[in-house]
Amino acid sequence: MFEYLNQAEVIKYIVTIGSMTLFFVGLFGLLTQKHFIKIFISIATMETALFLFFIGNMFNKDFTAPIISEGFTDIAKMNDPIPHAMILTAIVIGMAVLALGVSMSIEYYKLTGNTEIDKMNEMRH
Amino acid sequence: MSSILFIALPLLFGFSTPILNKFGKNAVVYSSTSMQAFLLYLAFTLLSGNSSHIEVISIAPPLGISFVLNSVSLLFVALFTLMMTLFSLYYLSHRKTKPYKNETKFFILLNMLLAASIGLVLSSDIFNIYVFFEIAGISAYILSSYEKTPSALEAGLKYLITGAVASLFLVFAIVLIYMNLGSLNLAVIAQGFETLAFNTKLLISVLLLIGFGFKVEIFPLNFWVVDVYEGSSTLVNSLFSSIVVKAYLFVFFHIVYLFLPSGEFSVFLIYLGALSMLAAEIAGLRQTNLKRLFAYSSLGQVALIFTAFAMQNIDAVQAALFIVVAHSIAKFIIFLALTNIEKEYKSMDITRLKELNSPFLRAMMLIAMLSLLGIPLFAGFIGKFLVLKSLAVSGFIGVLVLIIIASLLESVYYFKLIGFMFTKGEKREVLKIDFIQKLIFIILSFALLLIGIVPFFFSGFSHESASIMLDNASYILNLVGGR
Amino acid sequence: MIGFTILLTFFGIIIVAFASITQKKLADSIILFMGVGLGSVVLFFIFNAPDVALTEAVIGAGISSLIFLMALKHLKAEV
Amino acid sequence: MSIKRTLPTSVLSGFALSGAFVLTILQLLLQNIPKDIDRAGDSLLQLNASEGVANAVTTVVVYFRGFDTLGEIAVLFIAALGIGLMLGENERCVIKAQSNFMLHTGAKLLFPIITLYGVYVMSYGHLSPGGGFQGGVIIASGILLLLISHRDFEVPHSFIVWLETLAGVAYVLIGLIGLLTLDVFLGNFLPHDVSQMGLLLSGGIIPIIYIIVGIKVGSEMSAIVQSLIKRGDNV
Repeated sequence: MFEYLNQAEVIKYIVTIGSMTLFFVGLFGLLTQKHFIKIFISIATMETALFLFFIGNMFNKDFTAPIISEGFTDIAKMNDPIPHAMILTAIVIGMAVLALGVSMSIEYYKLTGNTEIDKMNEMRH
Repeated sequence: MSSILFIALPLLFGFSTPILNKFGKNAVVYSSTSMQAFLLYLAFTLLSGNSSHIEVISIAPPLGISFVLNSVSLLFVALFTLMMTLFSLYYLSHRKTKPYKNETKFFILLNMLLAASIGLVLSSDIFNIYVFFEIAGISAYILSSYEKTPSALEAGLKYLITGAVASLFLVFAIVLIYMNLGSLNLAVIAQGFETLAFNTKLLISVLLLIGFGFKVEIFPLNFWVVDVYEGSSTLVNSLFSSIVVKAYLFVFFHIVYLFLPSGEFSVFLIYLGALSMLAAEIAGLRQTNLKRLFAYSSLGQVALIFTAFAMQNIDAVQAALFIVVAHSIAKFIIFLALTNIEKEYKSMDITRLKELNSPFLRAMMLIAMLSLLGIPLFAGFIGKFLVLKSLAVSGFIGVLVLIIIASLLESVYYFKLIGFMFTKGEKREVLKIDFIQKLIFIILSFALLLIGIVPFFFSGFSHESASIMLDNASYILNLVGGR
Repeated sequence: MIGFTILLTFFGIIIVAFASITQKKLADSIILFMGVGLGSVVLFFIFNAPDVALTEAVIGAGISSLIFLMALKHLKAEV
Repeated sequence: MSIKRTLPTSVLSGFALSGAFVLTILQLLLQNIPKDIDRAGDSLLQLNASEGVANAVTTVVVYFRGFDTLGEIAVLFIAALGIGLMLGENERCVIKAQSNFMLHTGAKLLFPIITLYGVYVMSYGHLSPGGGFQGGVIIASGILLLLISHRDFEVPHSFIVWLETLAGVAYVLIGLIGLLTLDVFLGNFLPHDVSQMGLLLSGGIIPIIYIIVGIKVGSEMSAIVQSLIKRGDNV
């Protein structure tokens, strides 16, 4: 059943369409939501979508993970390690930025009692 | 001498600050300042010699990360280290009267910002550029909300959210580049970018433009800039307009030159820059807050630099380099002067300038404003003149008219400010300025006058830098050899 | 089977993400966001990227959701 | 009796805007699905074999693209600093744990196991999936468990600061030693024999750097978690 889904082409289509839909969900949240935490969740969702898009598109189902171990020593049949390394870095950086943003919004809330992005108007004189 | 020191030393000092802190309260402040001064010395010794080399990290360029030091990146490195050293020196005298809380953390952020902006300029690997993009961004977010007042936090949050979205689009572009070209090295990408399908090229360019557009403060994406300038402390604003945005501008056009050496995209960028300049100057006319007003002026000047860089010919790039230097120095003077005014008068309303009682500060601000306006004999003139000239030569008459209109609008509010400064009115008591601060002001304004009066003295260097920045072939050859 | 698993997981992630973003209660939306992280861990594992899967598990689904939850606690502490 | 629910226009326009944007991107992406070409990663896989490290991702993260990792821990360092600065000097301990006996004992029992697992993931990063980032975060999550269950538990702030300082300095110094000995920043100056592959001490500087990264990440994460739970001890 569903054998045709296993073709490399079809997997790439699934990954592209699926991750872009996830990206759309995040973008939709970014544009419509107002609470700081919702905004950060939307940004994190978009990031996850991009990472899935990248890793999924660079994935070849006939290859193995890029780790040499017993039975898996064929270098020519390994997945590309660079995307993995890049995404590793990007995940950590994204988390750091989100944590910083969350802590800033906590402090902002303590000072002003405001949790919504639309009501940030300290500057409008 | 190795160019990696420009990045490794600030990082090392940033990381090791808690150890340095054990040697007394002032150890961090003084050691960081002297480290920056050392880097400044290093940059100027390299500037005087004719040095161009590639610094390899771990493995050789097409596969690994490398840093390219040539005369144009050296110019930016020297500018950044100069500004940062002067900033630290200024802070040394500022802290006697109004120190920040947690000075050590403040200096960690300064060092990280320096390392990141130098890294942005030197790096030749697009993912590495993304990492530095984030370091510079995060230090800027924290610096802008450093004082933890409601408006500072609002500024920081706005900066952070836009910055996070910007980096998202940058990552998207990098992902597409790696998927289609199989490399992260700028030179290899530049070689292969031509061969891509039109749609992919379009998508990558648009994503890069959105990603960097937030950071280089270009028209539809610069809604956050003015709030950030107003909310952050005046002292920190001098860094934003003289270091951070300049680093992003350089790296954006470095990438544009390599990937899209010619074509409709750069025409689009020229119009975009001119429109942003006009929009910024129109909005600037109505401002009554000094910080907001100078923020709009910064937007205008950055858009002018953007237009000049987008022209992609030697004259215009040379002009852009002149404006970069002139604008950095002039805005630095202005924001430092505003820091003094704010400390004394506790308000940033433009009418406050009427009460300013300090002939020295008035003279300094006058020099900086005249330079920003592009009056002959000041540093801003030569850049603006060259931009207009090359626009006329290339036939962009519409853009020329837009820029002239924008400049006239700019002069309206600048002359209003100058009028305020020199009206006889109720003056407050004399504003005292520290000796070190006076020295910094004098050095910077002397530099403005020097560039303004003898621009031909620098034209050889700027011509060489501009041609190196535009010379893709040798950049690629240096990085990937004969491949 | 692999294609079908990917399709199904994507479908699940998208629904959970949409629910997480449109949810009224913040606590619910944070828990659902954890679900997005979890689904992407499964996908990364399928995509032969065990390192990324491990990182996403501890950071994307773990620490960052906890940070959100703690932030929620702070934001509600003084209502 | 039907309640007519109308969506606000802002939601609709947001939906339309993001939908149009993503559809355009999708359209462009699906027209040009990237082909399988020679990518830099394939050459790196070849090179990796000569470094004596089984996990190619580790080699890429720590060595071939080592500067990214240095930048990344700088990002974490600044973020932890900023979070400490933001949540620093207000009242203490907003979150009051109501832990019962079971949670109390369970956390005590689990913490050593979690830490051990973290150390394992950290030090075997060059042989199996995992490494410094993951191991560091696992240890930090163990500390989080203790922070939640034990009200008085606290990692001494000065300890965290020393750990992160030493780790950060050590990373840059290793890079500079490489610059001095091999003339290449972050060069692998320790012996890395391929025949040693699979042993704990193989791969030259790579496992050492990954452990340093792990210490750094673990201490940053603990600092972040602690300043989010207990405000007031981070100056």
